[in-house]
Amino acid sequence: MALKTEPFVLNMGPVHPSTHGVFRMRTTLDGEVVVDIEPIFGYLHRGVEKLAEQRTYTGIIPLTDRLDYISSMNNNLAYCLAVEKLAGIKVPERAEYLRVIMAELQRIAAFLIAVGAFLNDCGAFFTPFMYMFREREKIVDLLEMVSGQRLTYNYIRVGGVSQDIPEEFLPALRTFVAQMPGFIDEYDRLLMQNEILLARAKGVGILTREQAINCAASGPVLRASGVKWDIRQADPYSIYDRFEFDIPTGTVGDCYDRYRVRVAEMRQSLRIIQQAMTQLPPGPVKAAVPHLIRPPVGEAYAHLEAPKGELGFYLVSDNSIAPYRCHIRPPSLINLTALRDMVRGWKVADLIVIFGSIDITVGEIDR
Amino acid sequence: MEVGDIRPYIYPDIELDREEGQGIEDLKANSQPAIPDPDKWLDEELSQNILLTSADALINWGRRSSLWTAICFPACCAFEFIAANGPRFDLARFGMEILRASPRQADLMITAGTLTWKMAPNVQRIYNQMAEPKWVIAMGSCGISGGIFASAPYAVVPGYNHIIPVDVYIPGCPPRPEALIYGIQMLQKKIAKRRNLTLGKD
Amino acid sequence: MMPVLNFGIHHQVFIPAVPPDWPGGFWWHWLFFTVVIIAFVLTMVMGAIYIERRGMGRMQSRLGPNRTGPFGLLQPVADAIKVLLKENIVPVKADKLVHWLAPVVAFAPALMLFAVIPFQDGALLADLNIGILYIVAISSVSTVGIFMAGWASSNKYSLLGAMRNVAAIVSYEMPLVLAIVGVVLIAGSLSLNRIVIAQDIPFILLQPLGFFLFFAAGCAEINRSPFDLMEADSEIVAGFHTEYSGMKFAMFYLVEYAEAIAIAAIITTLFLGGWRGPLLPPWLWFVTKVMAVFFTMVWTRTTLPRIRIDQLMALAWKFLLPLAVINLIITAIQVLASWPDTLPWTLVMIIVNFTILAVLVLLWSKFFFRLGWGRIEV
Amino acid sequence: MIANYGYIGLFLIAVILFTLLMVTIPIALRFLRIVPDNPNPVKNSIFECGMETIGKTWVQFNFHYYFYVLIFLALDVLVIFLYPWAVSLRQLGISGLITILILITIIFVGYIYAWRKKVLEWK
Amino acid sequence: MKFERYGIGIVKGLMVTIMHLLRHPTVSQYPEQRLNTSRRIRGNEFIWDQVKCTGCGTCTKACPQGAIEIVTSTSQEENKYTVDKYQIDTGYCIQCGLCVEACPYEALYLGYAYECAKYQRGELVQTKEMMLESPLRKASGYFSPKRAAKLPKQTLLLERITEKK
Amino acid sequence: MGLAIGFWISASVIIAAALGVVLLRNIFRAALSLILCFLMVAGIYITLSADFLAAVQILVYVGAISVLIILAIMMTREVQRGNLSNKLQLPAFIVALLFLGVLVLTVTNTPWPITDTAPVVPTTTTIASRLFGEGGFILPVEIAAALLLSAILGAIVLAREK
Amino acid sequence: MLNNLGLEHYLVLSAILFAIGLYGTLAKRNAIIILMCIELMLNAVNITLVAFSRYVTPELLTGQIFAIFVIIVAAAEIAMGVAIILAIYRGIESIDATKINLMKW
Ligand code: SF4
Ligand code: SF4
Ligand code: SF4
Repeated sequence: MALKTEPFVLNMGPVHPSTHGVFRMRTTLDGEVVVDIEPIFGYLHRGVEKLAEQRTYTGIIPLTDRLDYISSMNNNLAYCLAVEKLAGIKVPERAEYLRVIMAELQRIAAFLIAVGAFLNDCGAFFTPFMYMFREREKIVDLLEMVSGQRLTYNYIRVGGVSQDIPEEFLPALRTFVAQMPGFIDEYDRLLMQNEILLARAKGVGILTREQAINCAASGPVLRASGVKWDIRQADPYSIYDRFEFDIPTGTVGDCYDRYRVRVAEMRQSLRIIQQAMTQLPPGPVKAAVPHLIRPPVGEAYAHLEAPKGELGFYLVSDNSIAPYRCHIRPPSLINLTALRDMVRGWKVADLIVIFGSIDITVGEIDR
Repeated sequence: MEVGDIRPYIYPDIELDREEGQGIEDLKANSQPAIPDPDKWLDEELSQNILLTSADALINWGRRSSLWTAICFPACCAFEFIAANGPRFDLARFGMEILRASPRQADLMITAGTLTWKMAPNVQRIYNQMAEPKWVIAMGSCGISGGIFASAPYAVVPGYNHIIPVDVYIPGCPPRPEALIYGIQMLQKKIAKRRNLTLGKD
Repeated sequence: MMPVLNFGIHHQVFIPAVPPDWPGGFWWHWLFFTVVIIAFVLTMVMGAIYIERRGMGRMQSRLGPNRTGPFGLLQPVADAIKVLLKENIVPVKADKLVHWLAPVVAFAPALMLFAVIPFQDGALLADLNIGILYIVAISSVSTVGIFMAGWASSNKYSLLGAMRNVAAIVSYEMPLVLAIVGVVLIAGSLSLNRIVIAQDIPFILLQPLGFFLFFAAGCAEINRSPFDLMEADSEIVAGFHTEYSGMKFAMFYLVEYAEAIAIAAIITTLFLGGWRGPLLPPWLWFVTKVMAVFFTMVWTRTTLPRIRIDQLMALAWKFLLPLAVINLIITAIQVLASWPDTLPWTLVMIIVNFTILAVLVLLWSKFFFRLGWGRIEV
Repeated sequence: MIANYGYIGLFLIAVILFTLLMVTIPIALRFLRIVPDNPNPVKNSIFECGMETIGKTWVQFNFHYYFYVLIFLALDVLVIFLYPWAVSLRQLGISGLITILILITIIFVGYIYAWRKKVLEWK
Repeated sequence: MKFERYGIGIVKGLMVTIMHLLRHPTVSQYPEQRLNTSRRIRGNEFIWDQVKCTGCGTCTKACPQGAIEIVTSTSQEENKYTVDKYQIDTGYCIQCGLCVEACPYEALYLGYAYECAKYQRGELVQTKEMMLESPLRKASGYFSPKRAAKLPKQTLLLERITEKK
Repeated sequence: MGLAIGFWISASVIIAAALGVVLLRNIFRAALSLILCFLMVAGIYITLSADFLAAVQILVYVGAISVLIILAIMMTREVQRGNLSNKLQLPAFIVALLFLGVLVLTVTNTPWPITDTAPVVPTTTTIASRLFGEGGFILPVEIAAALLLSAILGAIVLAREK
Repeated sequence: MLNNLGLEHYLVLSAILFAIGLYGTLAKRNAIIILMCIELMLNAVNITLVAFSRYVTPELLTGQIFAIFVIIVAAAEIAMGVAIILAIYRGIESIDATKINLMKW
């Protein structure tokens, strides 16, 4: 309005309840309105890419676990794909199926957290988050059963997976796949049509199709803007060309669409798991890979559709036991570039919601 | 509202960034040796087996039954902390479900995640701003020693005990929620041994 | 009544609705009720905290506190002990005096509200014949306390929270007040005890729209979810009490719940028939109803997301306020037609009123105000 | 009637004393060393997500609130008339209703003007 | 006339939460009710077999952390190494299990326990003596199906909610 | 007796608070002092057995007017500059003092036509009938509303963006 | 003295309040403080009105009704006053009454 108010600078983060870790936004506010934000990174810079240069190819896998720590399996898979491409390793059939099952389970878990945290940012007092965490616990149980850890699985290895699944895994997975749609319906009932949520999320933080493509967004953020782009179908890796699934897309590109796309993708992931489970062949789960892998000199880039978008690993080998260079293309970081355009002119509360709807993991951004 | 170009409001802060950087460097230089674990007294206490007065017992009961957690969730361990708070393990049973975003109202800092040097001044500041009595649990190998990232010492603090005194160490990467609850119970035992009525003594 | 302290003026022929002297003379009455009210508020707050944490836990498929004492009943006690013995921090930059006074100013009105609420027939500290107006007036004072807290902390989050609080209270005061007028119209008195006595059928049936408005506006006034913007954890850290620790923080915590209990008690008194009810002793009815209303607040808090500040204001000004005025006029016409006399007519009117509620809400949300898009469309 | 206000006044004093007592208990306990008191410069500085505050803390606020308070003020004054009217509507009869309708209309002209001029919107 | 967005969504949500109030909670009360962890759990301590270990040092090399410290000396008469010092800093180890996978003689296991919190940083370092297997310190079945078969079956949240208490 | 105690307490607090308004250096505190003053004026009304008016006083002054004042303080950023006096400080003081002297002299020397009739309680219904009843103040009420309306419109026009 | 509460007491109180308000209005530089002082004076008037109502015409309550109108006027005044202050502030970035000089503005 005409009265000049002086914008003031407010720190959101690094220790803020809803910045998903240690992300910091130096926001300039005019009363309640966000005039500008300046994201400040590096509060979780742990030197992953540098560390990778000192470790063996196998030793890097635990590092990738901790990149985007809510979708460790996908990170493992992306890295292993890159190494396999680099070293030309063929993965056994059964291992491919197991990888797909694990990756999709992990995807559901990641989306559960993404949606739960988003709803939490909207102010639903932890309830959806708790419900979704309950379902995530079930997935974590399954993944723990095969790998022995609850968060950092270190399961997918170069040339396959580390161990075969125990015999009680498949029945449990079957139960899970049977139960899960009911729970997703329950989440839909809980908040999907809630008037307040609609008011908070619909039309908020619109990222148009052009904007999304221009800033190279990927994953649900891109698909919510109406672009039908999913690496699982656009550039099928592993054995994704054998499965049948849809790519849910949004229309407007607002927070609500991103939320809906994520929920819809959970159902698609269940479909994939269903198919992979029935087709699962017997056989070995790991190709014969030397203990210390020495890929030939060269470089390789492998990417896959992580829950947050396109996750890529770029490896350069100099025929030693450690990569010469390892670069990671984190989807969160790229998606985050759209943040400033999305939030300017909105309220502080919207800033939180929009930020939540992008769904970042700081571990991946700062690396 | 129409938002014009208002870059000028932000960018004079380059100075500020420089200051922050200097603070980080200073802290890094000053905190190379680890802070010793603050519970030497515990052994004495345990060995002498001093009976606590009932007032002490009451106070300690109150303090240990309602540990409110300050928010400090830098990295992956946070998810195990949330899982512990979640519907399966439910820290709320111990009256701990209240997360205070403001350190003024928190009693316990669970350092769930990797601490980088950039983050260290903030964490130290938050720890300093917590109202006493306050406790710290170092969760996960990152909290204890820098864990998997300890070999990148340019970025990662080798353990929270270089920055703030730590009461209980919980190993694991990440520790299971049960392990966390076990650690919290150890902390509760420790609190129960505390002597509060120190009138007369120092 | 024994006039120990003669207030110098002869009592007019106004017959108090109730015998104000049942515990004895003036001083005894005062002492008794002061103690009872303070004890009542403190225990109810403890109960409320317990109910909220347990209930919310169960609704989130958790358990909630169950270790401290039997069934975790002592959890609020433990919290109280801990908070009492916590260090007290006053920031250097803060306005120290105001920082100290703010909890007092915030807490006193919350307790004062209970002075006129009847726990039982005639069992109230002072049966003012402007009882409702007193409540409306006193409740507006607590804004000052919260604003003092936000301002004195010299913290931006606090200030944001305080401003939000002022905005919310200012916006929701009106629907609240106008919703009460409907009840006053039917009861024909401002005294709360009279209003309870007038409720042969609970006014929620005669004033469904009024109840709805009052509940929404009341929740907003005391910043319960979905209107809990001023301490929105995920946005502005801890809102206006970011800088408070120890006992002073506990006071704000208390105020939050004491006000929730107060609003629940007022709703009980105005719309749910207060202490009236069969079989059980009246005070027990009162407590039960208050807790039921409070539980509803917990329930909504568990379920609903938080509304945004401009939507909050828009909801108050463009939805609740016009409806409150319409409700007021309709009630006035009904009262002038002096309908609630015989039973069949009352039944008809109940149905008519519920129809009006449904039609108005639907019409209004269809044509004038829609809460359902990012920006409010009018 | 005045006796009732005597109760209220005394209750007010009691409540304020009680509150002050609650706030001062920790100070008393501080002397017993049960409540710790170790101030330091960092602790007594302002919390802003672990960073130092940038700029002034008492910031100037945007002005939208003013319009809300303005209309609130007008309606609050309306309430002065509404309550006595509501209490004695049965005695006043139709004429009272008409009076108040005119009153509401007058005040609501301002309200509708504000609505139409979009000052009730918060952009 | 569509009746969405007139409070229907809110009512649906409220019904979901109130139904949860009546549902059995999914909590396992940890100190009393313990969940059986996965048979392959990578616990926070190590089990080391003094007899089987040859002191080859493969584990040290496989460990991405360098958390294993092994000092051996050759004893002439038996023509093998004796392990003088074998210690793992569990505060530094990340429980990745690579050392266990690497050990060619199946002499190293991850522990089945996870309750390893300590008051002192120094206590987290596990020495040779502390790592021996005992009934209290079971080894987990990570990379050792034989041991895994003996361990109790994992409790799944998945099943608990269906069976109902 | 009770009335007198009430009066003296309220009166002394009122004067102290009013002095606070003019003397306190911090504007926000001055506003708080003003609020205290308003509250105590409500107390004075009660000693005059004007209970309805007391409630209205709190409702309007504390609930609305003081909020407006605080908002004005928040919006104009003059808090830092403090509560300064202008050059007219001394003349103003003399004028105020003279005025006070004259008033007090007049008040104490005038024979007021005091009646002994007990005040009307409850006041609300009486006020209602006086305001809206036969021969009441209906017209002034409407005019007051119109005044308020014009004030709102004027304020909106003044404060709105041009 | 304690028991003889009379009209004079109220009138003197109101006179003191009015004088304080007057002093503040004349001597203060901050326009908001001036507004606050005007409110003080209006309150003083109200006390007088109610006191007369109580002691002179207790059964008619005319004074109280006048007081209500004064309150309304006060509300209108403060609304306008703040609007004017904000308008001036917009122009000259200050609400110092000594600086407000409309001819130059
Ligand atoms: S200890 Fe492990 S899980 Fe925890 S923060 Fe560090 S790397 Fe992540
Ligand atoms: S588990 Fe991993 S980090 Fe730990 S000692 Fe073995 S190889 Fe090293
Ligand atoms: S690899 Fe196995 S055998 Fe070799 S030193 Fe390690 S534990 Fe011993």
